[in-house]
Amino acid sequence: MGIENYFAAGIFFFLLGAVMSCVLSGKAQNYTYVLSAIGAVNLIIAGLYLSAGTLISVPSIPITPALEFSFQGDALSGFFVTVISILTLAVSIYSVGYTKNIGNQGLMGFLYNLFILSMYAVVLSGNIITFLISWETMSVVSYFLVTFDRDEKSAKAGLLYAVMTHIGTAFIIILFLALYKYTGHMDFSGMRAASAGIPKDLKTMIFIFSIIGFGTKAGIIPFHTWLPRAHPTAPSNISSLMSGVMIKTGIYGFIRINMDVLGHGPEWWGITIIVIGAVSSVIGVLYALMEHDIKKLLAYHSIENIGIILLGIGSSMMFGSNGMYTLSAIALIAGLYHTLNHAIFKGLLFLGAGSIMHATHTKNMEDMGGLIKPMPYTGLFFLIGSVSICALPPFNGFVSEWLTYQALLLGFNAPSITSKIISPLGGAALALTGALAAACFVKAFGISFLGVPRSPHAQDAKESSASMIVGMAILAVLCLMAGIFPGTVIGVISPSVIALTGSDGNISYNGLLSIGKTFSSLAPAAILISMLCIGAAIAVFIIAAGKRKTVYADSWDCGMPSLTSRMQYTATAFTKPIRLIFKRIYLPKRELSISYILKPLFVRSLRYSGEITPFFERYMYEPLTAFIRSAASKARMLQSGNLNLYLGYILITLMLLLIFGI
Amino acid sequence: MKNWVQVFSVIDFISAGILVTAVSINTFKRIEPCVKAYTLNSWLLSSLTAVAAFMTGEVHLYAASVVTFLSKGILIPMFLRRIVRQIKATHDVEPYISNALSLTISGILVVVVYAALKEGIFVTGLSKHVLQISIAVILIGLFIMITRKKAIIQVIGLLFMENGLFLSGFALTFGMPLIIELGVLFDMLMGVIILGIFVIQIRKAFASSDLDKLTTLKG
Amino acid sequence: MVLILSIPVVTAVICYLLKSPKLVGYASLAGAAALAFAALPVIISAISSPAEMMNGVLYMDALSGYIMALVIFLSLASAAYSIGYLDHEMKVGLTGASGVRRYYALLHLFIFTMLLVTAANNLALMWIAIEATTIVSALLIGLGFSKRSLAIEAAWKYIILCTVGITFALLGIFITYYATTAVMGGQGALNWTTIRSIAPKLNPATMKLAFIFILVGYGTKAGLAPVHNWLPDAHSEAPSPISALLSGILLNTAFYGIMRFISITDPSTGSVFTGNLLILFGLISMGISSVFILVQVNYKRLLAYSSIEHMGIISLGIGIGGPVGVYGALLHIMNHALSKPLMFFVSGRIQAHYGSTKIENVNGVLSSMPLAGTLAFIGALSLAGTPPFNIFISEFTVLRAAVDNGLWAIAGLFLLFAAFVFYGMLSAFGRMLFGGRNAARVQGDEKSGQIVAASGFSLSMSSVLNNGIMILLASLIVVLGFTVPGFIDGTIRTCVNILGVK
Amino acid sequence: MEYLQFLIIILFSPLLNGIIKKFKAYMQGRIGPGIFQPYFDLIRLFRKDMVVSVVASWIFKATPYIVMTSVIAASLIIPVITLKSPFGMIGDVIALIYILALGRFFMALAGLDTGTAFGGEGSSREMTVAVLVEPMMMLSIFTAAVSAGSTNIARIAETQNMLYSPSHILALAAFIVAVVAETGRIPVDNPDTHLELTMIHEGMLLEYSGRYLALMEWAHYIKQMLLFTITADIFFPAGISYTTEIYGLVLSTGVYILKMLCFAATMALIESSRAKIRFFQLPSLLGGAFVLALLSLVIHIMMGGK
Repeated sequence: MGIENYFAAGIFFFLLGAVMSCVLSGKAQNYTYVLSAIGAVNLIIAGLYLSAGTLISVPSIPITPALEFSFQGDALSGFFVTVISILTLAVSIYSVGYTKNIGNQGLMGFLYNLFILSMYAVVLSGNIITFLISWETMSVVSYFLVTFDRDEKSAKAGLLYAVMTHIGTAFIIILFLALYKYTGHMDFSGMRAASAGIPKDLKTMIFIFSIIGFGTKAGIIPFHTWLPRAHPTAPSNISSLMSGVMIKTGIYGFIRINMDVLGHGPEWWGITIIVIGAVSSVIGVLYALMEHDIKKLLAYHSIENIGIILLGIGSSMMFGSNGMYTLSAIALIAGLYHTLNHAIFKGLLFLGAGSIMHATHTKNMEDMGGLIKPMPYTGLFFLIGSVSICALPPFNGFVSEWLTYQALLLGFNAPSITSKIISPLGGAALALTGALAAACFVKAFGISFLGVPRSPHAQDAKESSASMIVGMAILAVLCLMAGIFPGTVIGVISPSVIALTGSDGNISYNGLLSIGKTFSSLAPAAILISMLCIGAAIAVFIIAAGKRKTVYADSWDCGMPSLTSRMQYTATAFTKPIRLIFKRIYLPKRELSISYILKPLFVRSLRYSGEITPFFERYMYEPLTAFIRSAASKARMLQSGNLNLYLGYILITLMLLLIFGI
Repeated sequence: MKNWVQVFSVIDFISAGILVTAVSINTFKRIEPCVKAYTLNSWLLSSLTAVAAFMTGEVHLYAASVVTFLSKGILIPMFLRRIVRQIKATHDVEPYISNALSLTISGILVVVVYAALKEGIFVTGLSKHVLQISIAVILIGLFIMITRKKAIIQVIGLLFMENGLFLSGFALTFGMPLIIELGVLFDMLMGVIILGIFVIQIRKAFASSDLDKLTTLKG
Repeated sequence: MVLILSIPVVTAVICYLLKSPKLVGYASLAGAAALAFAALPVIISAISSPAEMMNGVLYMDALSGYIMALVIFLSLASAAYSIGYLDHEMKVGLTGASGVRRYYALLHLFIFTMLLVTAANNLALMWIAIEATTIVSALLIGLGFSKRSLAIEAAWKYIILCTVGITFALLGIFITYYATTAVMGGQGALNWTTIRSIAPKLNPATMKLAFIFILVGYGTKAGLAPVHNWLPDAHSEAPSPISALLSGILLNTAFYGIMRFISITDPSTGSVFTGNLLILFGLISMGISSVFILVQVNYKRLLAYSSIEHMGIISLGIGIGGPVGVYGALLHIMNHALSKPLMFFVSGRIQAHYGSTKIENVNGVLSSMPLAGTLAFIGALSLAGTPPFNIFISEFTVLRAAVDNGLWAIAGLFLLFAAFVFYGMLSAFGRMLFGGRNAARVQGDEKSGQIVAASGFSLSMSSVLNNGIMILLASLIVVLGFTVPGFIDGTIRTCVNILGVK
Repeated sequence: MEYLQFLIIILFSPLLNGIIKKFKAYMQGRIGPGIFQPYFDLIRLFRKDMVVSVVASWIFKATPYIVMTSVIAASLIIPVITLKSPFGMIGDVIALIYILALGRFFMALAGLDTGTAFGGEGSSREMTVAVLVEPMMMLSIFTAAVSAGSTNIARIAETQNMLYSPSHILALAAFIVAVVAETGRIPVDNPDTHLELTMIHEGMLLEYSGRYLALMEWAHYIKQMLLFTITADIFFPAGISYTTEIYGLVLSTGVYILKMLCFAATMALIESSRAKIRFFQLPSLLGGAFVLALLSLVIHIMMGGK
């Protein structure tokens, strides 16, 4: 069975799923997601083939003779197909159980499959028009999924999302047309062949536009504002797909244009990307820390991880433009590896958040607590996800961040002082990000799963259904696998890396991941094994020390009886030190409202309310939109409703044309 | 046997008269004189056509002049008077700007036209002035429409524009083929009648025929 | 040909004479259908081989065939839609039997005039026809079922502005005629075919003057800013099926006149002159309309402004010129003529249900009327130029033409305005379509019951037609978003040649 | 022999802590407890029964094992007396820091697990300190790593034998601050306090008792010695043997003991000469250290070092 057949089969199953979910009804409707899962399996195989370097191209279908659909896949597309499919598999299984309790399941299933297909179409599209159509289809469908609840809030969020991504698309259109004009080709391969003819300034313009266009979709600072609004409002299986893979299509497009089509640009491109990546990761995680809405928190972490990915890609570009292809390859491997990892653990975390909301009917962490007892599996998987995203060994996040560190550390090989200095700073930013992320997930897991339940909802939470657990389990296992078998993953990545940088970064992986350039090496498997042995040893040691009695009692309550759940540390309290330390960034506000019985002597109640200033919204977007709106309202004067005025317009137009026209 | 020079001057005189009647609208404070001015204007127009017909001996021009006379000289004025009577409007024109100012502006318009239509572009067999005058009349008609509040005056302004239009057509081409003339005339007639109906409707709906009441639709 | 032209007139008479309002509706539908059947072969033959009729007064080629086909299709659509629409209007007592009869009679006269525009070869005849469309449609708007006074105001502004504008167009035609006399001596020519043959010999200066008058004149009718002011009022106050015809095709017939003129002006003046003027008008139209869409509070006006925007895009495409640009513009004419009527039909339904055209009075359409809501979303997205819907294709083509000619600034502005429009559209319709279910607000409760009944899916013939036509339009929008069928493509290419684009 | 060098750390870390205490006592003019006191404490704790909060989940019970595991795994990686550590290949300095971070992560979770305010406070502060410390630790390590061109500890140790450039001195200064913070010593944290306002590390351990507490304490000793050792490896590798023949090992053992004693003395000196600073003063101290690390790196690159 050849690769095309796998593709055909996969796509067929998704289409079937889309149709069936509209046709069927009742319980059977949920099981249509099994079809999507099967499709995902097929496409995983196809993607692996593809990433192994077998090229495919589908005969193109004309739209108008000038424009035509054409799909073709290379190793890079293959890698992204694999990533999408892996997450899709898990999410589809999860959705079987999850979609039971959401309204309008038929529409859900339809859009769900359509959404996935559009993502495949994006990474597989062979020319600009196909890319644009798939890209916007993806945006539109996801817009409908974001606004799935149809309430005011989601409508607002969806609007913001749709508009920002549309503006991004406008930039993409321009840069595509520019490429087309100067290369005379509409298909990427043709562009690549003719890209030498593009003038230098135009290349720069294309680079900048691609940052804006694809960056908006990927959610880099400062084009991120849609992301923490849109992702949380979507149903959780969707937000997991959006955060896990949809924003990666932005990364895909960026790599496709700047590393594949344009080849190597000047050095400052790479440096710019490193800086953007560093800023995005730090700012993203800082805002995540202040969120107590669990899905918003995860959304901000997506911004952070995109930043980390960009650190890798940026240094890869930087090396590439200096002709250091080995190093460039290492950095790119780091970036792509983290792309995969983020897809896995962020998907897992969003699914976990979905289960939590399913069980507690709230997104606010301050109302959770103690969930690990009623829902142990969800707790375990969420914990695994948290450990992975904090890049703690032996899970997958660690390996990719380790590689990123290596790449950044190797920056000192670059000729120019700037990149020599910028790259280690990127490393420092990465370290800061890691520490903050750890703090954030201690909060996220600790506050929502540990301690005493903070609300009746949390009190009587139930473990979620089997399929949901299975869906999460798959990803949790993958977190570990991708963490301890980096060789396999790099095996999948390296063909596309070789295609893009012309080198495999001479990373050897015989159980031991060792980078030839530096003599650094890492053996995650060995770390895991040694940890297991040590753990066993300790256990033995404890047992050998003999049996001791364990008494269960209340927590230490300083002598005053009955700890209530309100006495625990809240999420707000937990993050207060950081809020104060980084107040220059958060610009926190707090106001005290006092209601008196008899002013000013007898106070009835004191209310403290604090908030942090959303910098980019407050100082970038709000003024801009306000200006546009006011200008537009002024312009409405033109249509004052007075007929004489309109006649005047005709006369004036005519006069001007007669005077200047001839 | 015809005295060309005399004929030429005749045409110039008539067209001058047309211009004057058009400009004179600016000065009237009430509606009836405007209607009268329009009637006069139409008569002059048709007589001009007749003279040209007599000169060139084109039959269809005679026809055109007759048709013009009947429709613009008789029918429409009558119709207008009926409307004016029906709507029982306060018979003031209520311009936005003072008559003096509007007079000067329409004067300026005439000058602009003369300046814009340089010699040489159009060489008509008859006269150097007719075209300029005709376009001037069109613009003055538009200007009237712009500056007056009463709906009925706008109709009159429109009619002046049409007269100017016919004059220009005549000046440029000795008039169109007759069938076209008739078609256009018919269209105009219909238009005016419909407009008249609407004037009455406005009167009914807004209890006034002032246009500044008609500003609900905006933005 | 004469047959084709006579059918609508006859239908009009029949409609006026018939007594029962129900019958009238189906009679008009039958008339429209007959028209379609009669016209189809003529159009097809015209596309392949141009033909003059009635000793050169009428002329049919691919371009006129193209527009005429759109006219007929939309007439059929709105005739079908009108039945259900008028049923409802009568139910809620906004009109009576006589009103219905007058409506249908005028509708078919309107169709007749538009057909005449597309079929006319004689420029003056075309002018007469266009003026006639103004008069008839003004009466249709004046019927104004919803609110009498507003309807009258709109109609008044419409007729005054368009007549004034079109007066200048006639002047332009005179000047052209004069120019031809200068070439041919003695009798000038008014037939497009003749003028076309001698076009290169015409005096450029004269033709420039003529074109400016034509542009301002027909431009007013085609709703090009800054002489567009009648359009929002008329479109928002007319009955929905009429608004659909107005914005779907009437504007295009006016623009058709301009295109005919371009093809005789370019050879003498060179295409730069006309091109720049059209680009100028196009950009101004897009700019103004996008700004107005951004802050619009009335969804029918919103749609009207979007018509201005799309006319701007069309004239931009023609102005940029070159095969790609003109192709894009012509394709855009069709796409717009499919999306906009759909939106007006849907908005008619929404208005019927909520009894208001204010955006803030409408919400939760998706829950209260799922079909209409979904279609509205498709239409809105396609009007906003979003893939995978038809308008994106043509807009992209125009954009591509702009970039091909290195007009970066224009492409930039285009995208900027497009973004504004997208925001305006989506925010407006998002607000209307999402949100909780709530019954008609403005209408009294005792009335709202039957309103819902009227606009809900009672499986009456009328509502089936009503929904069917909207679904048809929507599916066309989606299909054309993915591919342009060969015959349409061929037609458009022939039109491009007719417009004399090398 | 070289397989077992990590045992040195595990076994002698309590002793080192005892020694530090002893030094402190001397400096404060006390006699103080014997240097083997920590061992006695641990043994006592191992003998005791345990009290576990009813609120606590399995996280609370697993954490001591995980923390202990992490520190031991970390001590596997680093060379103590010889660079020829066979385990040196399985991870580098970055891995080492992240393995320690794993332990900290779970310790913080355990702090929250019992639902007391102290635990939450402790873990919140611990994570905050970590946020401030980790970047600067990384930067100062980078300085060494850049000059070595590798992050493998043994490699770093080989390539530089003495402190030879100002950038190294700055990096060292920063690193020592980091070590102080990581080991929870004055002026960052006070290891001997149980006054809730001041405690960070102790806050998280508050609910632990018996052998769990023993494990945690021991893990803490190990971590401390680990950090000293890595400082030695990175900044004063002189004297550590490159091979495994016995003579070299003996020598390097001697040198190692000396180094540890110096560190102990320094720590004692710092602890008894300085007062614990307010928690919200920490940013200025640690931020200052960060600037040092940054400077060191920049200088190093400006010097065009390797």
